[in-house]
Amino acid sequence: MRFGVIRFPGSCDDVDALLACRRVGEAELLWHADRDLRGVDAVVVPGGFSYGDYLRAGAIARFAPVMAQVAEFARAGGIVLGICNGFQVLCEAGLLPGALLPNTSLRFVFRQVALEVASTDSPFTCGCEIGRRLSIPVKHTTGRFYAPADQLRALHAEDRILLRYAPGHNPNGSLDDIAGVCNEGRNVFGLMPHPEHAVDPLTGSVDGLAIFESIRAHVAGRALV
Amino acid sequence: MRARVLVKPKAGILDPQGQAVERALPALGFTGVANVHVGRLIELDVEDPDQLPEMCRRLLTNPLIEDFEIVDAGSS
Amino acid sequence: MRARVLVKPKAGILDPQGQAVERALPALGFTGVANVHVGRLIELDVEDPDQLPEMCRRLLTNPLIEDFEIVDAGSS
Amino acid sequence: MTGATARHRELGLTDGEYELILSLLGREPSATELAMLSLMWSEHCAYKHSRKVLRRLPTDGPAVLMGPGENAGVVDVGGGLAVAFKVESHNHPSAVEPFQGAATGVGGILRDVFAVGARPIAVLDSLRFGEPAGSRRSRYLLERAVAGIGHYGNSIGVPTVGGEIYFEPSYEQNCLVNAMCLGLAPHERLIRSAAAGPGNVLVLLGALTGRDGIGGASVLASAELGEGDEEKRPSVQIGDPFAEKKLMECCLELLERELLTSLQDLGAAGLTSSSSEMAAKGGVGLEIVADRVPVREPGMEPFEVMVSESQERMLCVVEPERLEEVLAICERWETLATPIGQVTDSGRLRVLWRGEVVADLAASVLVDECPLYDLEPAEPGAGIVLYGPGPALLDGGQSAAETLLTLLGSPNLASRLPVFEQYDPVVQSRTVRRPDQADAAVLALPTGEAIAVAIDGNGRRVACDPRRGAAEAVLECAANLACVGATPLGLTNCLNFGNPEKPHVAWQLTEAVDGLAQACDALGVPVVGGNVSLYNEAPSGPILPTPVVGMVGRLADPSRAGRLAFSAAGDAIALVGAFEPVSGGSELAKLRGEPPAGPLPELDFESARAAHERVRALVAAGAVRSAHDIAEGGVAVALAECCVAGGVGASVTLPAGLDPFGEAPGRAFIVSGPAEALAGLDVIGRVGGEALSIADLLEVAVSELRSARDRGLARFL
Ligand SMILES: Nc1ncnc2c1ncn2[C@@H]1O[C@H](COP(=O)(O)OP(=O)(O)O)[C@@H](O)[C@H]1O
Ligand SMILES: [Mg+2]
Repeated sequence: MRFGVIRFPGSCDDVDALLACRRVGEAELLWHADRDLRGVDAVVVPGGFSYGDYLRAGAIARFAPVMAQVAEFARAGGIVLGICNGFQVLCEAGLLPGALLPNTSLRFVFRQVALEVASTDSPFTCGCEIGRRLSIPVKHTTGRFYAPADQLRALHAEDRILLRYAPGHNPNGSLDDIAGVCNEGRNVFGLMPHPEHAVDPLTGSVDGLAIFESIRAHVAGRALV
Repeated sequence: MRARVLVKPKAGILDPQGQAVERALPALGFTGVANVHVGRLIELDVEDPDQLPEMCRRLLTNPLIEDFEIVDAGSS
Repeated sequence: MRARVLVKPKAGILDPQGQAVERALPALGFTGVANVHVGRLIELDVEDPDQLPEMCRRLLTNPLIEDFEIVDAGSS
Repeated sequence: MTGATARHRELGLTDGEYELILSLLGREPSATELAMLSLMWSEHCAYKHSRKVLRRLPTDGPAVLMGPGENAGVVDVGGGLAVAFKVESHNHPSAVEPFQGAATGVGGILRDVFAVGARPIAVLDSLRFGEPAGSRRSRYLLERAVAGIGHYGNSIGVPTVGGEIYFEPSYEQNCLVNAMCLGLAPHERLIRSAAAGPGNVLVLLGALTGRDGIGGASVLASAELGEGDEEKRPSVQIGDPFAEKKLMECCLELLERELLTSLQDLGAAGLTSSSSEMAAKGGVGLEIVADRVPVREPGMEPFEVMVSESQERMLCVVEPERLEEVLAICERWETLATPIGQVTDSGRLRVLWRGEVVADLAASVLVDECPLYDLEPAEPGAGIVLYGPGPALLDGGQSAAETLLTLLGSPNLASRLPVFEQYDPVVQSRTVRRPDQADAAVLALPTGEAIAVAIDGNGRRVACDPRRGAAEAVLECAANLACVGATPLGLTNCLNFGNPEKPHVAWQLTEAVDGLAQACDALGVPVVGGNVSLYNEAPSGPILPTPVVGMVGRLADPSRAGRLAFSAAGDAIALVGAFEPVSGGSELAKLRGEPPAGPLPELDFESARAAHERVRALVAAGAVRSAHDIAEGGVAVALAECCVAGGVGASVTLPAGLDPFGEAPGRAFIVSGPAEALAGLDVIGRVGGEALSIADLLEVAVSELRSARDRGLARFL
C-alpha cells in the first residue's frame, strides 16, 4: 500500500512519519500547495508547527490547497491519520469533532506516556486488542482535547474514542483522558501522541507500529473485497 | 477602517491562562481581582468591515471554543 | 468593575502572528486587509481599577515588547 | 572635538581606535561607516581581548574538516558524512528578555550550522542563573529562558538532546544562556562563507529588516527622529522559528542543487559583519545597494539597514545564470530573496543608498584591522575575595544520609526533568539516548554508526583554580562520551567571563584557556570552534569564570550505547579510574557556605585518559550494563543517580579514605554488569534491594532518594 504524508511549511515530524509508514508499506511526501493526492491509499497529516501554529494550532494549515483534496478523500471513505499538529488541523477543518486547547500546565510537554486502546473497531486500531497498553511519546503545548457536551456524548455512544491516556498518564488535561478520536465514518483518526516516534527499538518503543500495521491490514483486507 | 477583534474563551471552558493570572496577582500584592480570562486581540485595517464577521468565523476564531466581538479601533 | 486589558506588540517589534494572519486572509478571499497585529485580551473583575496600570506593567504584559490599553468592559 | 569624534566614544570606540580609523581611511568616516566600524571593532565581533589567547588552543586533528574561522567547526564521522557544531552565548539578550533572548540564541546557532551546509540535528543548552530559592528574578529567568529554548527548537523540528543548568549567586544579574547545535552533511555539501567571482550576485534571504538590536548604534540616528522616538527603536529581537524553518529548508535545498557559491548567516552586526567577512575571506569586494534591502519599517536610515540584527536572515552569493532558479526555490519555500548587490574585485565594501555612496571601506579594515589587545593578567593576591561565601544550608552536623538527601535535593543536583520535559528530544528519529538515559546524548547516523555529544562546565571549580577547573570541564565532557562508548572527535567552547580589562579576570581567562589547551592536547581532542562572552559583570562583581565545553564523539554500534541506570539485581558494581576527590569547590562545600577556594589538586591526564579508554572499551564491547561518571556530589551522589534511574538499590563498600562527597570530575566512573565481565576491575558492591547502602556510612531507600531528587528543581518551576 502507499501512504502520502503531507508537508506544510512548518511541518516537523513529516520525515519521521514517512519513515514510520515505510516500515509497513510505501510512502511519499505530498506538498501542501499541490491539489493532488497522487492516488495514495492513506493520508497522514503529520506533527509539527504548520504555519508556525500562529493564531491557533492548525488554523491556517487547514486552508492549504491540498486540504480540499484531503476533505474530499475523507468524504469518499479514504483513510486519514492526523498526528498531533495533524489532529489539530483535522479538527480545525471540521473533519474531526472537538478542538485542542492549551495544556493545563500551559507548557510544552514531552513525555513517554502509556495509552490504552479503547476501541478496535477502526482501520487504525483493528490490529490491537481492547485494553492493550501502548508506550508512545507525546510532545505538544496544545493537546487538551475538548468537545462540547453533545459531541462528547456522541463520541462515547458511537465508540469513537480509539485511544485514551492510561490512568495517571493524561499529560494535558484532555476530557475523559481522550488521546485520539475518529469521525463518524471511522476513516479519519486524530491523536495527540506520536506513534511514528515509537517504531524502532533503537530509539524507543515499537508500540506505535500497531497503528501503522492496523492501517496496512485494513487496506489489504479492503483490496481483497 | 481600523478594527479590533476581541476573542474570548467560551464560558464554561477551562481557562488555565486566566487561572494562572488570577493565582499570580495576590503574590504581587494585587487583591480584589476575580474572574480573569485570557483571550486574543486582533487589530487590522479593513476596507470592507462587513467582511469581518465572516473572517472571524472562518479564520480568526474557532466558534466551538471561542466567542468574538468586533469593535471599531478608532472609537474604543 | 469589569475591565479589559488589550495587549499589543510594540510598534516596530516583529509580529510573526500578525504577519501569518495577514498572509492567510487573501487566500480565503478576504481582500483589502492590512496592518494585522495579534495580541492578547485579558478580562477581569477588579475592585480597585487604579491598580490596573501597575498590574499590567508587572504581570500582565512585558513592557519591553508590548504596549497595553485598559478599557472598561461595560462601556466598550 | 567635533561632534563626529565625540560620537565614536558613545559607540564604544576608544580615542586610539578612532585615531587608527582616521589613519587607515585617510579621512573621517561617514555616519554609516562609523556605525559599521564601531560594531565590527566591538569585542563581540573583533574578539579584541581574546583573539591572542585563543591562539593557544590546539585546532588540528585527523577528523577535522573545518576548524575555527568558519561559522561552525566540522569533523568527519566516516562514510562520507560530516558533523558541524558550535556553541554560542546569548547571555545579555537573555538577561534583558529571557524568552526571546534564549529563543533567538537557538535561532542564531542553528543558522551558524546550516550556514556551512549541514542540516541541524540536535541542540544542547548550558544555562546559569542566580539561586532560585532567594530570587524571584532568577526563577523568572529560568522559567522563561527554558521556555524560549523549547519554543524555538521544538517549533523548528530540531531535537534538544542535552544540556546543563547550574545556580550560583554570581549569575543573579548576568545569567548565562549558551546554546550548541550539531548538524549533519555529506562532505560534498559543505560550503564556506568566502565570497567569490566578481560579477556574481549577492542575495539576501529571509526576514524583513527592522530596527531590531540596533541599540547602541542608535546614537547615530539623525535629528529627524525626535527624543520621544527612542521608543521606536526597539532593541529586543523577536524570534520567528517558522520563518527560520522555511529559511533553513530553503538554504538546504539550494545547496543540494548546488546553486550557491557561498553562504553566510547574519548574526551580530547584521549585514555589515556578514558581508565584510564574506568579502575579506574571499579576497574580493562587495557592492551593496542598501535601499534594495526589504525593510519592515518605514524611514530606516542606511546605517540601520547595515547594522540591524533582525533574525532569520542569510546572505548568499549566486552566479547570475542561476539566479532565476534560486529565486524560484525561495518562492516555493515562501522565503523572501532579494538581490541586493554584487561581488566586485575591489576588495572593498561599498554601500549605496539612493544612488549615493554612503560607505566605501576596504573589507580588511572592518574585519582584520581592529587592534588586538594583550591582556594584563594578575593572580589575585592572598586575602582577596572574588566570590564571597554563600548561605550555609548544612553545618557538618548532619548524618551522611541527610547530607546525601540535601545534595540530591539541591537545585544544582536535582532532577532536570521539569526542564527537559519542555524540549522535544526525539524529532528527526535518530535519538538513541535522551536526557536521563545516559551521560551523553547519542544520535544514530545513516551509516549505521552513531555520534555522541555532551556539554559541561563548572564555574565553581574554575573559580577555585581556573587552569585545572577548565581542564576538568574537558575531562568531564570526555568522560560523559566514554560512558556511552564514544571516542571524542572534537570540541567547541564558549568562554563566559567578566571584564578582561581587570587583571584578575584576565588571569582567570588566560589560565582557563591554558587549562583547556592542556586537556585537549592530553586527550588529543582538537578545538574546532567556539565563542567568547566577556564583560559579564554586575556591580557586585564578575560571574564565576565559566568556560563551557561541548564535545562530539563517535561510536560504532548505537545499539550498545551506554546507559547510566543500574538495571539488574545481582550485577557487580565497580569503580573505574584513580581519583582523589577533594571537598574544595564541591557542591557540599557550597551547601556548607564555603566560598570557592583553590587551588585544586594537580591533574593526572594520563590516568584520566586511561580510565576513559577502559570504560569506553567496556561499553563498546557490551560488557557492562551501566556506566556513569562521578562528578558533582561525588561518588555517593553518582551511586544514588544510578539507583534512582534504575529504580533499584545497591550495596557498596567504598575504598578506605575515599571522601564520599568529594569531587574530582572526569576521572572516575561507576559501572555495573555481570560479575564475570567486571573481573579485574575494582568491584565495590552489588546492585539489588530497595535501598542504597554504603557500608559504615548510610542506608537510604531509593524512593526517598528519588523524591528528594524530583523535588529539588521542580519546586521552583
Ligand atoms: N573560544 C573559542 N574557541 C575556539 N574558536 C573560537 C572561540 N571563540 C570564537 N571562535 C571562533 O572565532 C570565529 C568567530 O566567532 P563568531 O564571531 O562567534 O562567529 P559567528 O559570527 O559565525 O557567530 C568562529 O569561527 C569561532 O568558531
Ligand atoms: Mg556565523
